[in-house]
Amino acid sequence: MITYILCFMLFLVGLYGAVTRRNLVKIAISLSIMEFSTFLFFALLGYIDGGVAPIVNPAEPNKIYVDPLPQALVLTAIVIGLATTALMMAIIIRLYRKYGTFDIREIKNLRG
Amino acid sequence: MNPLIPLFVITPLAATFLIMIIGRFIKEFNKYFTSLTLLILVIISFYCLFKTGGNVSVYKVGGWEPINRIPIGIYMVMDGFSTIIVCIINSIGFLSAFYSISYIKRYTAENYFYALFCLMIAGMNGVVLSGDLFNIFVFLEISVISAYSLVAFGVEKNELEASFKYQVLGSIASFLILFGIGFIYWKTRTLNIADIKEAFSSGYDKSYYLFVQILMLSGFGLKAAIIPFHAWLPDAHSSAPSPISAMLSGVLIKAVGIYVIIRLFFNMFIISEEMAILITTLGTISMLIGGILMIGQWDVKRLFAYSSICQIGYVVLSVGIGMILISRGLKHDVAVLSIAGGLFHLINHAAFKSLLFLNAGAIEYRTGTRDLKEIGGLARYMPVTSSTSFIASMSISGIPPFNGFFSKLIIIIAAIMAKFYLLAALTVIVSIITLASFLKFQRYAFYDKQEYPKEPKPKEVPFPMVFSMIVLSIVCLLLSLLVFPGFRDAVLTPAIDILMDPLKYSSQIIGL
Amino acid sequence: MELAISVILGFMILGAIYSIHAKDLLSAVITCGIVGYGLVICFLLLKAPDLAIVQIVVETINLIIMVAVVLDSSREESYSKLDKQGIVSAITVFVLMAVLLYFFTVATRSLDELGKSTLRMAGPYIEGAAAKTGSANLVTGVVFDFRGYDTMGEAVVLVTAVLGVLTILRLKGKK
Amino acid sequence: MYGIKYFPLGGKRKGVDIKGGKDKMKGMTLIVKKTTQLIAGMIFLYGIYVIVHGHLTPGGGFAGGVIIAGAFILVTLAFGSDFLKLVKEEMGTTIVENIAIITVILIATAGFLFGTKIFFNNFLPKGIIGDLVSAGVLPLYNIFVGIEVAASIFIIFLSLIIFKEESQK
Repeated sequence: MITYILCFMLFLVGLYGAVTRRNLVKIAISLSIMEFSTFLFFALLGYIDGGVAPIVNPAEPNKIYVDPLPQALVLTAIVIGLATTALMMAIIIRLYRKYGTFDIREIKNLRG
Repeated sequence: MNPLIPLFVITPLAATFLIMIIGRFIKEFNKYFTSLTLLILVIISFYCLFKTGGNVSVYKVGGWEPINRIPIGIYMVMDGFSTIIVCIINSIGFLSAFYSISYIKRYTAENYFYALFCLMIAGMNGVVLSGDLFNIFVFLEISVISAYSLVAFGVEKNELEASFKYQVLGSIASFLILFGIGFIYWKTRTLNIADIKEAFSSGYDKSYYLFVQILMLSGFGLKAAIIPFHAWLPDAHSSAPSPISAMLSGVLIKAVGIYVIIRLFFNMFIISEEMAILITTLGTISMLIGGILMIGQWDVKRLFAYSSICQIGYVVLSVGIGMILISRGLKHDVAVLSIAGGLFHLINHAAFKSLLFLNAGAIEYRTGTRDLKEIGGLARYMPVTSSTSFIASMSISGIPPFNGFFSKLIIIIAAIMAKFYLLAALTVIVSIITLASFLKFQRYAFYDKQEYPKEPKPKEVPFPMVFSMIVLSIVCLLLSLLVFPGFRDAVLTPAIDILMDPLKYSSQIIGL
Repeated sequence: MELAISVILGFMILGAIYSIHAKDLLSAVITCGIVGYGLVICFLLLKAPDLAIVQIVVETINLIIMVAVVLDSSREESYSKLDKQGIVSAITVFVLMAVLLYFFTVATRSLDELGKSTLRMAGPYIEGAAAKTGSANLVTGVVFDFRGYDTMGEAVVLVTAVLGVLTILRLKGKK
Repeated sequence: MYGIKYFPLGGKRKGVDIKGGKDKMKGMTLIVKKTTQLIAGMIFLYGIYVIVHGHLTPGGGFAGGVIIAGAFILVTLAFGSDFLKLVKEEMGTTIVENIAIITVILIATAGFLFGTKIFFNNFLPKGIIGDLVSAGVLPLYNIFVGIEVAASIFIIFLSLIIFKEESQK
């Protein structure tokens, strides 16, 4: 159970960073960290004691395999994470060229 | 197996990539093709509404039959509730795309605009028609990622900043949702919504349920901009190009926010009183604070954006009242009435809020500003915009012959019958605040000054924009008909049935 | 097993905290990359080689993109002392984190321990799935056959992001 | 002493800035170019191997696609290219990407049109488990998703470079 709690702590560290940091790149990093913890959480869910990687060898049947479903989900989620990070980086570089800074306190054109 | 269901996702996706390939070589292809595709989707969706609206139809992607009554593939589900939302998505999408034909001419890279627009429609259709939690997440990402890019379509300072804010809060919401899905998988070891309902019914662990429900509520609440999570909405909705604002405000926050919340809480979780009270409170706060923040706005689109928060509060509030009554197990007919009011208001809000944003776009198209202090006297120059926006303003403030009146009336009656007198009073007060704000908008935009202060004088907008606005204002009038029993039975009743009977959804899907 | 993952996770948390607080943005980005590579080891320990391969290459690309953005800039985080608002928000966040952590521990008491999971939806994915899909790699079987619709969605997400990047990196928005 | 001059440590060499600027697109030093020539082909082949064996060994369309994109990125970084070529390359890659993804959708709908009239049906014969040509349509999905992913990531990279070049003018 300690691994799950540590995993959730990693998630909270990311959340803390995303809420308190005032730098665009730091916010992106915090979001990546939240992403990592979510992937790990899914991988932990699929693990089975004594299981082997889910690749069938017809020569040796009747093995215990770990759950392939969470792995498939994480595979999907990793690529989605790459997509969001790329988009966010594009916006960050664009904002940097407009304002000349990564500091979110100086990028406050809009109210509220 | 209704073979029409996957078409809602495949058609816009195929259209996207055809636009990206053919649109490079043939100019003008993109705009007409997008409108044509969406028109076809509108026809199919209304066909589904009137032909198969009442019953639940399931499409098993890949043809994987359940084993031991446990679904193993991804199921697409079309029932009364999702059919309504699909109709809204595609109709508003078609009108916005048609409106864009002239509006988006000012921008570069029209191909990307129409491609992203189709992707957004595909994503929302996918979310609404899905019966699988992780599938909902994937399609939600498609729609919100295209929304992030479309908000930043003008690539000026405001657009980029709004898009960044939206993206950060949206990503946090996505991870909360993903974590919640993992949590549900941990307990139930399945992802199909109907099957999760089955697995949940054995063994009730209160702390676990509360934690999962709060994770899901905050995730989808961020997407729906319910009040503590609303920070991104005014910026994003006011910075985006107007057709996109209409899509975001009229459809997106409903399809990926409110729809999923209602679906999960009614058809997947067991409704508990704590969550019902929490949801009602959030709805009330959204309604109140949205209304109060709306008063001081002078930017037309920001005013509409805050009013979106306020109106979404109405929907959440009335659904929450229904949930409280269900969880206490009393007054079943009042609960039905309350949820009916919420759904009715959801439909109405899609119509009049999209119309208002299209009007704001028309004003901006001709005058180049959104500030109410700088414009005035437009009624003489832009008669269509003026009259349609009058209809929309009266609808949203709840003046009798228009649709907004009936839905608000139903919500108030339901609140009184459920003995929530304070909520009923607040609803009336916020309605008056709305009326005041929209009268302000009408006066300063169209009637205040005799003459428009600047040269050149604006004239009426081009035909595609006029067409969309007129159609939407007619829809605003026609939707009032939904209070009459004949229309209500055809449209609203199947949706309410599927929500009210907790076992109907899951038993129909697994049993089929 | 549980111990090994916990130790790696502990280091990942430390790396994450350092990465959030580092003054130089380049070192922050690289530390974030190291945390990502730590995830790869966890995946290998959890018997998920597919994920390990994808994560290692995706993390590399991620790092390239992030470094490309950071290298061009001043790289310094303009650091100012905590103002009143900062202290208040930090305290709120810490309280919120503690509450969430407490509820997490309470909520997970009745759930399966690590390695004791049962199968419900995934049962048919393992028993005889190779015969059903014809794929020896069960993860590929799940990804492209049982949940192929998800995978199409995922490919579309990537295309959406590409369109978004192309849209955002236009120099001129309006004619 | 002699070799250090050409060693790509990054940062500033004598008067030349590797990190960015117009100079970057002229490519890196000779050693880097030669090494890249040797390695890029191997990386490319490895990516193809991972894609083609996706249904037998760990890996698949996504991993292989990203590896192939990595090979392209390496070549672009090492050899550089002038601005106009980059823009052309980006256009071409976009078309490749779109054709690849539309093929994926076509394969998915192919089961819809014939086969058993079901969306996403694995309508080809399954073959023997463990053979290279087996598992019905899965290798086809792997290949086209691989092309699509490689093209997507390469486009993201190219558009970042192009933006940097453009905005410096």
